[in-house]
Amino acid sequence: MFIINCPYCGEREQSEFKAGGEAHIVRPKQPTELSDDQWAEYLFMRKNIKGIQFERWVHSHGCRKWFNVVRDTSNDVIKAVYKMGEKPPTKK
Amino acid sequence: MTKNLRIKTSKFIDETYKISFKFNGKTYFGYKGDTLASALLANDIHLVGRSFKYHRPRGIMTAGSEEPNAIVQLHNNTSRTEPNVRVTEIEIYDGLEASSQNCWPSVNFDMGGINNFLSPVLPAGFYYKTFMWPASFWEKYEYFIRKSAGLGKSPMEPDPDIYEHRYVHCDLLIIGAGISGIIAAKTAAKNGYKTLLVEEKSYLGGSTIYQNSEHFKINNQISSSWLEKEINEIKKIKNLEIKTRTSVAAFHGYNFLLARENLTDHLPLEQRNKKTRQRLLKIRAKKVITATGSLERPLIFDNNDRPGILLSSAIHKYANLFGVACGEKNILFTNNDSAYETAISLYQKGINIEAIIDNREEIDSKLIKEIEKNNIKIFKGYTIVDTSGYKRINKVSIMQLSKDGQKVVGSKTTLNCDCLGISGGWTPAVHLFTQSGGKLKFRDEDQVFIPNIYPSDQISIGSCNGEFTLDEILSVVPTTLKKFLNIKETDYENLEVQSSFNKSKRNIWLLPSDKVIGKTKSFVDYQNDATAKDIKLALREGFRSIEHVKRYTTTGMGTDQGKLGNMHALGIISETAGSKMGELGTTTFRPPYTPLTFGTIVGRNVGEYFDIFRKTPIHDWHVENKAEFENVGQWKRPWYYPQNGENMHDAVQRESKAARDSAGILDASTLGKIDIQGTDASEFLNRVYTNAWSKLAIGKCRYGLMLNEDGMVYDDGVTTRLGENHYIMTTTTGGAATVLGKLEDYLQTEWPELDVYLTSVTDHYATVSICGPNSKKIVSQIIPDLDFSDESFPHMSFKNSKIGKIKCRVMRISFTGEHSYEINVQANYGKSVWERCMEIGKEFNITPYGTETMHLLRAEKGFIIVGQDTDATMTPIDLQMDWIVSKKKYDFIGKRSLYRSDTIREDRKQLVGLITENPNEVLEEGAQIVADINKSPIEMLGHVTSSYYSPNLKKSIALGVVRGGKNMMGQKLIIPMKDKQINVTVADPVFLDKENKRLNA
Amino acid sequence: MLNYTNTITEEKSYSGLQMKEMKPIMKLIIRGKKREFLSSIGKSLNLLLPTEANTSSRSEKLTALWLSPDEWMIYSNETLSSKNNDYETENLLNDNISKKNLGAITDVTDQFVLINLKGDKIFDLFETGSPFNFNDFKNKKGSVTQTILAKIDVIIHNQNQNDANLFVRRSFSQHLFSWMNDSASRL
Amino acid sequence: MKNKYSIFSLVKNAFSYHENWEKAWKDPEPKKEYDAIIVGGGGHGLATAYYLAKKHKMKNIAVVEKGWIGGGNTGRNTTIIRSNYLWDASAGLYDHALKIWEGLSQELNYNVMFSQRGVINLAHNLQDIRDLKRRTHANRLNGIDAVYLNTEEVKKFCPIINTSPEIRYPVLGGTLQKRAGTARHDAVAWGYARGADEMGVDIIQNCEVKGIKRNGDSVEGIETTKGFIKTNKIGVVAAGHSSVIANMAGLRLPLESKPLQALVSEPVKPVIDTVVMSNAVHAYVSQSDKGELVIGAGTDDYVSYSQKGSHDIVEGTLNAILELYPIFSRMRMLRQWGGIVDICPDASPIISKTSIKGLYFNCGWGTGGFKATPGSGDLFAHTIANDEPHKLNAAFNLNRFVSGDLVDEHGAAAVAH
Repeated sequence: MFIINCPYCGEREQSEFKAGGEAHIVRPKQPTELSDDQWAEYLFMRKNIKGIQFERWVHSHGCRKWFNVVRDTSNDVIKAVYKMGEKPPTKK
Repeated sequence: MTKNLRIKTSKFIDETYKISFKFNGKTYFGYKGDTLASALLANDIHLVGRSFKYHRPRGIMTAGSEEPNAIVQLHNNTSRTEPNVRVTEIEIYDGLEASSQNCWPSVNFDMGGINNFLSPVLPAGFYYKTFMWPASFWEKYEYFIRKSAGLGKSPMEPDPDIYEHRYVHCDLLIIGAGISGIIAAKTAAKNGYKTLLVEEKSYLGGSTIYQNSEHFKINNQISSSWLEKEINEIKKIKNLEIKTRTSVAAFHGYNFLLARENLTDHLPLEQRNKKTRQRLLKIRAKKVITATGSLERPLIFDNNDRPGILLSSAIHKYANLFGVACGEKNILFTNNDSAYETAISLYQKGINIEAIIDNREEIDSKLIKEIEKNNIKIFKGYTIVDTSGYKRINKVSIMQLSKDGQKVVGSKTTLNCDCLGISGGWTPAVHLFTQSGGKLKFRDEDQVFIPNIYPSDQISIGSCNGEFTLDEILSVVPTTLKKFLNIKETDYENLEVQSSFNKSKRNIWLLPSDKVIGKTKSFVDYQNDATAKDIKLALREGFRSIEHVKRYTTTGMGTDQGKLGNMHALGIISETAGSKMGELGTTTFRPPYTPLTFGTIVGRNVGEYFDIFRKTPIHDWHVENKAEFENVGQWKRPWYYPQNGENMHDAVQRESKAARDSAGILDASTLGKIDIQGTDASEFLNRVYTNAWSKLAIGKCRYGLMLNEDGMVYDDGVTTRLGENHYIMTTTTGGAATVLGKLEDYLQTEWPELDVYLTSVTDHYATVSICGPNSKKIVSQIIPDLDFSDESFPHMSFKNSKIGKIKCRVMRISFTGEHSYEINVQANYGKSVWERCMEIGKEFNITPYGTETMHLLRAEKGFIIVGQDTDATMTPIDLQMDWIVSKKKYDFIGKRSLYRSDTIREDRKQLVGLITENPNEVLEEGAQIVADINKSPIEMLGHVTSSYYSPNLKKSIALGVVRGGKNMMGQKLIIPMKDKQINVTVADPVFLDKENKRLNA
Repeated sequence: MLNYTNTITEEKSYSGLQMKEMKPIMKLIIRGKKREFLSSIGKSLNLLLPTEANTSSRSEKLTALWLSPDEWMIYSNETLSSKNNDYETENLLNDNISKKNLGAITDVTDQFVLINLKGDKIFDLFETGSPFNFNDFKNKKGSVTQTILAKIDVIIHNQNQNDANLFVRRSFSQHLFSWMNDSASRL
Repeated sequence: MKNKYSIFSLVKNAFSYHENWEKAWKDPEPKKEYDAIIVGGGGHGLATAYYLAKKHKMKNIAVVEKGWIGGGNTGRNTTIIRSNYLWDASAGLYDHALKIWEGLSQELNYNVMFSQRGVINLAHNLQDIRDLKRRTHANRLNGIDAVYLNTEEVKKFCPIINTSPEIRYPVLGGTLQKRAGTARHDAVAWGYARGADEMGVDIIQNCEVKGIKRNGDSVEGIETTKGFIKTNKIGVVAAGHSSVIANMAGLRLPLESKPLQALVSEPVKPVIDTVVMSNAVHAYVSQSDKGELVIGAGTDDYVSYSQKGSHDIVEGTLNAILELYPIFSRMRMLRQWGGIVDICPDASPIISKTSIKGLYFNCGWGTGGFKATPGSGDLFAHTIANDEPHKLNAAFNLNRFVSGDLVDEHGAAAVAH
């Protein structure tokens, strides 16, 4: 069970959050322009990284805000959190 | 008549408090402070159980949670029975009843014992090699294998006890209240750390607290008395919480730990009622100090498993702490000094020691000198090669070890005994450390694994960190603490410590024997009967990895999780395979450290608290009026209202008819309601629904369909425009939470530029839905000052109004196809509104109806229910709802997916109506649909999603999805049931009132 | 005239703990991001919305709880009449906020049930079912948290020493109250 | 010829104190080149190699495993085997596997202890009933032996289930597949390894793949911790680590790897003689031959390769277990562990060629891969040998995520199994 530092509410138990998968997958502005392959890429294909992953979480049982987390998926250590729209921190 | 081996009193035993208990039906006595083990030993009982595979007689081997052999069933055949309880852990209480397990008819004469003679053909993994012929027979073989396996018996009655959880947040958690833990607790708490100290035993002080020897002194006091003073001091410290009978089961990442606090297991049964039996502590600690001590190692030699063979440290503890002698003719067998501590304390208590067998040649520590001074015979450089005595050890055979320790030489000597203490040195209890993700390193000089890399803010101290001797602990631990707690000094600087312990040790994992190994039974895992030769066999058969050997031989898979034998297994593997211990790695220690009761993990989340029970504001009325309820998510919804003994079918027929003929009333409060405000509200709806919203006039309602990004139908409901920038959206009952979550997600992550706010108001409103030709008459009496004329209040529109002084919203929308209204009023007035409707509706035979009737009525109209008529594979086009998919809109959630090569196919499954040849034949929901029954393999075109007998149409109706169904109108299809075939015709899904006349009736 | 029905009828009392529903209490969720929004609220109610996370502010009539950077709950300090549910505060804010497109005002009076707890065992009770760390919270008057209690979402307002308000959605409230009583009976 | 396993060989070897048993498989160093390399020494990978050698006469092949064989999900799963799936494609795939299971011990001369004690799926609400009936009707027409049971029949088949109508989510019915059951997970890996080894397959342990060498859009070999190995056919069966291997080849897969946990109780005498699964109440349980209750939990919702999951999941599972079996309240959890499962958006697997010539993937089994082991190996071997799918795995291609023709088995996967 992680402790996640919600950028708005501070450190809380993992139980208060839900994970939202890989971050920075921007919904295409003009989906109709995309080929089936390109759309599938957006819809289903994932890096599914073993190591440092940028991902989305939501404080669903708290402030209900979405934000980003940098986590090492090989040992679940959280390196950083940052708000939606903010630049991801450069890897340390 | 059994002997009494209770020796001179121990201050931990209250001899004024006699306790009687039963073991295998016979009554015995012990004292307050005894464990079941110490009480049995005091009565000279060693034989307690039978082993798992060979059913060999087994006795008490240890004095703690590492016990592999002496496990019993408590209170057999009662609701409080419990299998596999370690006699070394359970404190005795009046009325305790324990019985041996895994033996029949009795522990003294066990038929299963025959396995011991069959053992030559039952080597490790034998079952992989046989029981294969004839093929069909495995189930029969398996029946017997299962019967002979399995140790104790599962309870067969519900548990009368209560369990609870408690979340604990502390600065520092200290695991283990031995001397190191006590020192740490005092130091940390005095320096302002909010500290929790947990100890699995009922007393504090670990093994030092009964160390009464002159050989171990601190500041010139015997170590136990010194420690006692320390303990009395820490009990006074404010920000230190001490919990005994509390064992840490799991050490997870982020310093999250689970501990079981045992509250009633030591009390007489009659004192337990209504009390919490065990409490699961869910601990979040900023820092953790592990001081879990170490476990003494056994020695591995032929027949090292007989009753009467104990760890030397256990004999020491039984004598000093419980005042019990384990035997009258004791022999000790050791490879290090600690057996001599035992010897000295036995000697001081006048317990006879026949001899000490030490596999070391040159030894001359103070302890040994004292033993020799008291002319107790020591066989130096010797080993035990065999033992005898079936149900209790009576002899050991010893021989001299060769210089390299690989063989035995010379002649065999036999010594008589009734108790053998063995000591193979000590293994740090690093289980919790490794659970937390810590990495170990191997220390060659004394062949132990010790903590190396810490994954979180934690430290290990004392013997679990490889600091075994008193002087080591008192010099190293304070320094470690200062660094870890970053403080200047402790109360333990320059103490004067006297410790006569010499660390020399001759470690031989598998002691040599004069027999070929194939003839020996040198047990490594006592409970599972895994022997050294089994391990060697596994290696011979190519099982190299420690995990393979463990799984093939079942070493370390017992209820003790190999606390005693795992190190020897590793040692034997590395010796045999010629690999280095350090490189071999350890087997992973998995949680829990000691078995954890299911009830404790679950806590109060049982019975009525298993899951949340959501009620509508009108719930009590439904109960008073005998509604049958349906679970919809966590909600309880009225399913139907049986009257004077009606069954469901009759009730639903009556309700449906009434709703269409006159008036029906439904509690729709469970539908999700989301308040949507902001200048971009309309644009937002355009993006989340398939249809267009900008042009919806204020005061109007519209049905909307929501898709997943993959184009499949996700949710639906009616949304009303309350103002220029204000809407209220309704969702399905089950979808409420997920829809709001999904919308927030898009709003916050994809479209942050939109000025839109979403607020759930599901619970704020009670929703009373009244339908039928007389609905208008009823609502207009409830809200007299509102104009209900079709002109001013047409279908799909809404009005704000008041009932008395109470604000309410009235929507004219219909899920039944009838003329109907929805009154939304603040929840606390909902029941009252409902009762008014019933009151006024009396003259129109207003009939409350439940979800079943609602489903029937909407099916007559061909309205879908998301989740029943759809699964995750239906697009709006498949549902023949093309009309709701805006062609003009550039984009909406899921739009792109509708135009993929397989989603535009014409032959997808599509929603259709189904009419049975026989109008009274009601199809089974879920039944499959085919065109050609003889085709093979048979081709299933789809299935029946909804099916009812319609009292209004006087025939059976059904909805279903059929491949290419759109273009099959009028076509005949077959529903192949188990016992018959049903002929159906594909029809328009709208069965009733295609022109929607009734909406304005 | 419509009757008003309570959600939680009984008041419960244990050694060191009393629990009862407070009703009717006006409750509003107010949402907004713009600076004018905050100032306009301040003027309209002469109550400054708390902008620091997990805190609250209070005027003579009203209390405001921080719920998120753009979301607050405002509730009336006193119970109101159940005879009418037309709240001047709501109307005032509708005029000054909603109509001016500064933010959103939503009446949630019956969306939430307010359970008031008094006594020195309040946090012992919470600790049996909430993962939230109350160590600092309990010593900080006015602190607010949204968390989980017995698997149910709750808002807890530490309004005074040994005096806390708990908000829970109406449909969950009876289940939660039953759980709280079960747990309290063994404290 | 390896010595054949039987009661007679056991007795024979007893006289020589079992000193003369041969290695079940050798531990060779890798050759320079193979005709095909299977990446991943779990049940699926070993089975693939076995059938490549046996049915497709490819002898010069190797299985490379970064740890020890069967040490991944094969050795961590709860061993439920059934084929009562909803869609034709799935039913075809899993029943093909089930048919092989029925003769596997004899085929491998290794007792995998396939125990056809039946699997029950419970219904707790009206939609469950519709879904389960829909499934049983489809199963019947697909020739799969699944039947629908009412509450009394459920109780009769498994008396310890609490079928009281008073509980929060009463048991309203269920389905039963009698041919379904469990098997001994380790034995499956070991049996296939022994069989493959005997036909000349190199099983190379402690050999981690570090890279995939490509020449244009076809493969040339793999970089490993034991050096470069040349080959032009690579079959990847790396379960949770599939994406890691795919990334080496510059591919992206529709997978997320998530923690899945399981636990066992202390061993007790036989108390439950079948396998019971419940979607709505999220629990499934069986009892091992050793006597342990084997209980599977659900997956966490985040990607992780740590082989650890969150305690909430375990707690939630045991909540459900005690709801359905109150008598287990005083039983104790002996061991708990986690695996990494690779999950597809439609909860169905991928057994497919890729855009890179000579690179094949068998992945996406999520929580239910063990039951398919023999079928999966057989079909993947076919796909690799013929460079085209068998008709039974044609539907499980990668292209379905582009075209939208998904095989949605969420109904079947709602609870981990």
